[in-house]
Amino acid sequence: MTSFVRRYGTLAALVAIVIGFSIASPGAFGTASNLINITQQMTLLAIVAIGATLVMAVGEFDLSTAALVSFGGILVVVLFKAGVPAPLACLAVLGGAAVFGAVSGFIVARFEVLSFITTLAMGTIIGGVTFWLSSGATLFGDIPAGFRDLARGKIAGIPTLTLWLLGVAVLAWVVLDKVELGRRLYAIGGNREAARLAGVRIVPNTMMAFVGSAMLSALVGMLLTARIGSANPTGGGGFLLAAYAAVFLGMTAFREGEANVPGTLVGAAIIAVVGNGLTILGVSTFMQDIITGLIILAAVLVRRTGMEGHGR
Amino acid sequence: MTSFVRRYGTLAALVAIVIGFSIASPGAFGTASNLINITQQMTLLAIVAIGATLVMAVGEFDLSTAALVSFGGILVVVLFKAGVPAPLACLAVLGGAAVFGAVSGFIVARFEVLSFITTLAMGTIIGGVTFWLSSGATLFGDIPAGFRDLARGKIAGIPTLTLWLLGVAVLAWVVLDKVELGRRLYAIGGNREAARLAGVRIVPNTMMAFVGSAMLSALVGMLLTARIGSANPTGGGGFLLAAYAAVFLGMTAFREGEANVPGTLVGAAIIAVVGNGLTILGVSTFMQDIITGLIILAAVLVRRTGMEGHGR
Amino acid sequence: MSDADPAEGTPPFLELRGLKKHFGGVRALDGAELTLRTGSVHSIVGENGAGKSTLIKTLSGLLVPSAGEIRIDGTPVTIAGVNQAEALGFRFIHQELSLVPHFTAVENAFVGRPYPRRGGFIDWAAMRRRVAAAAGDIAPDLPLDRPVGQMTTGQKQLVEIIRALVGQPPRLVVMDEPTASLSDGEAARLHAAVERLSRTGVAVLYISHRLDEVMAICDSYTVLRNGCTVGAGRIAEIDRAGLVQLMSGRAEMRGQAQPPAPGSPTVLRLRDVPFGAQKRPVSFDIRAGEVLGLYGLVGAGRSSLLKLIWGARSHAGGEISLDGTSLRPGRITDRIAAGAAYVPEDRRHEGLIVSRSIADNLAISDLRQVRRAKGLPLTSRGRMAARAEDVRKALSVKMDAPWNGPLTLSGGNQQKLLFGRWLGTPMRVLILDEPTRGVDVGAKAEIHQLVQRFAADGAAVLMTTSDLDELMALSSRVLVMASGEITADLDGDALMPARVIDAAFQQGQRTTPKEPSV
Amino acid sequence: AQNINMLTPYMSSIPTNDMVQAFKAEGEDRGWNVTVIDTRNDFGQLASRLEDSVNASVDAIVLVSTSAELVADQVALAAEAGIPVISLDGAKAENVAVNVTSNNFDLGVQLSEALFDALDGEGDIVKFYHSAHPGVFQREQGLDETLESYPGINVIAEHFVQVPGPVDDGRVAMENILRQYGDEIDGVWAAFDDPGIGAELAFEAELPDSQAIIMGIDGNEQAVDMIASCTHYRLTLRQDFAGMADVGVQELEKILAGTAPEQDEIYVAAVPVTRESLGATCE
Ligand SMILES: Nc1ncnc2c1ncn2[C@@H]1O[C@H](COP(=O)(O)OP(=O)(O)OP(=O)(O)O)[C@@H](O)[C@H]1O
Ligand SMILES: Nc1ncnc2c1ncn2[C@@H]1O[C@H](COP(=O)(O)OP(=O)(O)OP(=O)(O)O)[C@@H](O)[C@H]1O
Ligand SMILES: [Mg+2]
Ligand SMILES: [Mg+2]
Repeated sequence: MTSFVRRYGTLAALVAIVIGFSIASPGAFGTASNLINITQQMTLLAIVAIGATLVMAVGEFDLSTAALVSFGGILVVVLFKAGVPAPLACLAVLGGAAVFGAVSGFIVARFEVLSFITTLAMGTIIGGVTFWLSSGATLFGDIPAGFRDLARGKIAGIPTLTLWLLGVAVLAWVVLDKVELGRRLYAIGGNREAARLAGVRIVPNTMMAFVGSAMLSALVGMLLTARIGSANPTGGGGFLLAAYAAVFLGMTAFREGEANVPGTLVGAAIIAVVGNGLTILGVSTFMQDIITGLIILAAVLVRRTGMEGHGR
Repeated sequence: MTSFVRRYGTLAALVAIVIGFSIASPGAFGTASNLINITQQMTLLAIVAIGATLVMAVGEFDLSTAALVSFGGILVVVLFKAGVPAPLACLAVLGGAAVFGAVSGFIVARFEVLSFITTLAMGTIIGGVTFWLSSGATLFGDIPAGFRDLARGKIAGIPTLTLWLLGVAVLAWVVLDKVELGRRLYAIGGNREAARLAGVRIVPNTMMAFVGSAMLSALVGMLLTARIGSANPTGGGGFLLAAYAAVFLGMTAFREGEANVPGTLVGAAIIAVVGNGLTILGVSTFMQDIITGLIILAAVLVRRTGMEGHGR
Repeated sequence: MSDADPAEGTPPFLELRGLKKHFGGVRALDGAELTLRTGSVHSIVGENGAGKSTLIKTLSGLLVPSAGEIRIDGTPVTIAGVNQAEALGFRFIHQELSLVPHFTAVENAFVGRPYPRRGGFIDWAAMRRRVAAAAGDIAPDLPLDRPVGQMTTGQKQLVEIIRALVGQPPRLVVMDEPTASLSDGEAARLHAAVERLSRTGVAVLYISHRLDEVMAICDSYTVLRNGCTVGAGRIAEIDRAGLVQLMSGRAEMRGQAQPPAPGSPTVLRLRDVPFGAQKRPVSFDIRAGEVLGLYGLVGAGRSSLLKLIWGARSHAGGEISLDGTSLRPGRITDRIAAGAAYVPEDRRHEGLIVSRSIADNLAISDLRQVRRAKGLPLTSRGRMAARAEDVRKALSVKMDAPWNGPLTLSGGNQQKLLFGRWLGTPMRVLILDEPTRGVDVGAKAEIHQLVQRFAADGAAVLMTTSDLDELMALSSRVLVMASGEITADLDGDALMPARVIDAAFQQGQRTTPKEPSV
Repeated sequence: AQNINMLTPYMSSIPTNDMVQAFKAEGEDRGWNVTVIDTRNDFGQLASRLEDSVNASVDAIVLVSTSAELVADQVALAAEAGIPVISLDGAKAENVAVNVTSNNFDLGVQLSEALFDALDGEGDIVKFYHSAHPGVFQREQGLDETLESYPGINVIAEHFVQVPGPVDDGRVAMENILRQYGDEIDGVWAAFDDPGIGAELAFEAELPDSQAIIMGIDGNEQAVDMIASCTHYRLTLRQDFAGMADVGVQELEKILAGTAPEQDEIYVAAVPVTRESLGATCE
């Protein structure tokens, strides 16, 4: 029993929450269409969180995430307004983000500067660049319909956004759990010095993690723009803490203390379900915050107390 | 030389920046009154950062900081409107904050839940409570003049706010460097298991750190309200990342890898000076962000490259 | 066995009766007995996993025994916590170094202890005075004001010992493998300190895998096997072989140094590689099948030199070449590609990735071996498990599932994993830093055989060890270092313990004010 | 009872909050139960919450202080589901039955002309703006247009106000700008009252005898209090939020009763608050 709680506490929490809401509001929450809709609503958060998972696999933080989301959203619109064709614009945005990520990763790995402060500084810089690009204004107009379709409508009954999430999640899962790169990243995260002495090259591998995270954040920025049809220079602000909450929930979910993709998905799902369910039940914002906070605490505590006596 | 750079790189950076601005704008920046004014502008950030320093001394994070600043600012006005006399109101606010801090600290220490996620959740809860207290509105009026004087005017030519900073800094410095509590906190932060083996009681000491941090954040909330004469339910939002930037800058300043009060002050000063100087030079907000970010990076990199070859 | 005690008649100060401690299925302690009298230096010996550390932890209040009782001066006590043990006058030097890296030796000595105060504030001067006093006995030249994070393993160990001696006078000092990372010179100082302690009536529990020192400084012993006491008595009445017999149930095997076949080619070559504070040039060759021992006092620079050869530290000028091809400074991957292997000094922090599985730890240095298909960077769990199984067979590692964490193994078996990492690729050079630290006699012998096997297969072996017996047993040639310089190159008849020690102190005297009592 | 969801990303800004509270009160008098949802400057969230409201099949949705264009698709969803959407202090948009607002562009022009005329068309001003908020951005555009017809006015310093924490940010910025320009500054143009209040606090602390005057928009209580107490703060344009809420409620009532609104946008004029209008006697 306890071992069950230990392993699947967080997952169980998610299921319990879903069941709870379904009972409370069968007509609105419990419907297939709403559950599908939730997968769509959690997509943006989940993709950012998956990026964070990559960086946390090497034992680092990336606080420039939020700034990169805003950056991606703004830059793509700026390029559109400059008449750049959509595919090119998207590539340019991803490329730009990759450069920022590479710089962060290089500084962290090569000079062993704490990633917390490095990415804090990078985030500030990226934020400045974003404001400069947009001169601080919310941008709309000139967004090609084709681009907007990246984040709206359904394909075979599944929302396009959900498909993005599936794609990114599978990709990240393969990278972390099936490919050599993943082994190296986890080795660095587990014991950087031992990994180095065993021949794992710290700098390029760490850079990979940061580049991946940066590109996913920028992707989310573009999807957000496609979703709401406009870009706000601080639009990504809300993602940072929520994304890390998802990752940490995920770390308590499956593998002890290791950021992992399935766990991150569960974490993001919990956050999304709570938001959706409480809104449908007509719970006001501040109550929603209090309840969300309590649920996160409960999830990690259940997991922990499940582990009591198992030392660590 | 390198050893000098190693030890005092960040401090040197601060001095260099001040000199640079003084040359660029002797009339406006380089004046005694402006330098005094900067100490006043940095006070709120610096006090929050000192709170963060306490928590980082035990090797943890407190992400509920921003929420606690807003909470303190709102609650005190709510109490004023309820006719509670100022001294009582202030005590009540500090008490409330202390409770939140104690809860965070207890969960982190007793159940070994990551402080990152614990305080993230607590922050969300506190934010909800704050919104509920203020029903989301900016509160104004019924603020006694005596209370407002806590943050305005001068005493013996020194701004009152600056005096607050001095007081808090000296207090925190004594706690961390001159009495046993500080040793215990640093021992826990340096090697929690070793401290436990040596008989240091983890739970109460960790709680102390979080309580201290929470009370300082709430204090800043009240000082902010006193300073601007109103309270906003998200008024503290801007402090979180800036405060940690200051702490991390400080960690590179004096003691390798240990959060420490003098360092944190230097870090906060750098951030404040850059903002003040650039605004005086009429540099746009966007540029300011970029430059601030670059300066933070430069400061930590100089420090690091100073250390090259010394292994670590 | 009461007649086995030095102070006849006096009631035993500490008695353990029928002590049991089970972790799930594992019976760490299963009826352990121990009798200890004041002023006695009592050794606990046993193989890895015999239960020594667990027994200690029950005394320190870190573990509560599942059964059995602890009697102090004849009255049963339950030791609830660390502070109670401290109050009883018990001091501990635990096996896993437990120091605060940012703290200096002085600060570490007072963690969890009442600090000397002046006017409410901590009195740093008094702290330093007390620590310096305690340090004077065993490590006069230890840098008391350097953060221990920057000290070598050996120096850290000394800090632990000093910490145990500071503060209230102890009644019992427990040392769990205190000399594991000390070279003989350092160990000698420790032994002197232990004698001084016992003369002042302090009882000492001394755990060590180095039987020579057990025979030298202890007056009585208790042997644990699989968690229970299989023998106890006076050292005077037993010999080394007897102890080994009790511990392992079999006789001790000891390696014999094999000089390389005449005319075997040079594999590793160093030429004028600048090293040490004075950047003195270091040059030497190792031939195929040769085991070259590298000896020195704590902090002599052995580990640093090995790291430099391995490419973990860079160097300007000079040349390191393997089979004639020169290796770029600071490029570990070059070494691996050229068939070099390295086993670090600090198993826990430089060797194992404790958060990953045994299989991962074995695969990480060459993931190509466990690919699903050639050319594809896809890792196959099946192949990882298979590889773990191969290693288990080849090195007779005692482990169950390859997906468990490495810390579920005992010290000796953890060490074997670090060797296993390099299996499967042709090995040209094997660099070993303290390969048998904290490893029991049984496992030690197996590791010795391993080293000789690799050498026999034509690898050039470069090994540091602080254990003279081991050095003599394995190496056909010995380089001695003192404060970053090679002070002797001994082989053949010139290779004698006396000359090795002598060379180790040659340079040492400049830095060491006081000639330690060897 | 009918379920009305009010959604806004800017609950913590005073005007938005007043409007929401007023509407909630009015609505509840009519027996509606009104749920207020704030998404803290997060438009992704706003979109999600809109979808949730549609799934919850509420009877009507009220968007506050945000242009429906920013969440056009979700508004369209509501339309498909036959859920009427109105907006307060937003902008005219497809699928929005009616938008009750005071024209932000006009506010910008009104503010600029008041300030410039008070300076007799001559002087150096400081500009506090926050383009990230579409409404506030329109006020900025109002300023830019007005500036063209007042050659004597020039903007010598400007500051992009940081949110959250606009008052203190405005104060710190103004303190620093005063360092540089001191008495050269004749006026402060605040796109919303918060930074204006910060500026006034800066003047009080740094340069109390400056002749500069401050004007802003919103009718923020604290600003009004400053105007009444003879400070540099001279004018704030109070949008009639209660009025907007009233109109909004009436319009929605009609819509729920099944009658379409006459026009798709209703302007509620803003009233200038000055020393005179407050009857304050200074000097
Ligand atoms: N916390 C624990 N959980 C599970 N098993 C444990 C734990 N601690 C020790 N053991 C097991 O108990 C047995 C005894 O361990 P112990 O560390 O006391 O041996 P030891 O004699 O000190 O070995 P060594 O000489 O390598 O230090 C080993 O099999 C070990 O794996
Ligand atoms: N990480 C480090 N930071 C600073 N100084 C170090 C570091 N590692 C080693 N040193 C210093 O370099 C010198 C050589 O250390 P090294 O560990 O190579 O010696 P050693 O002979 O291997 O000693 P030990 O037997 O303790 O490993 C010592 O004086 C030590 O203080
Ligand atoms: Mg042991
Ligand atoms: Mg060594």
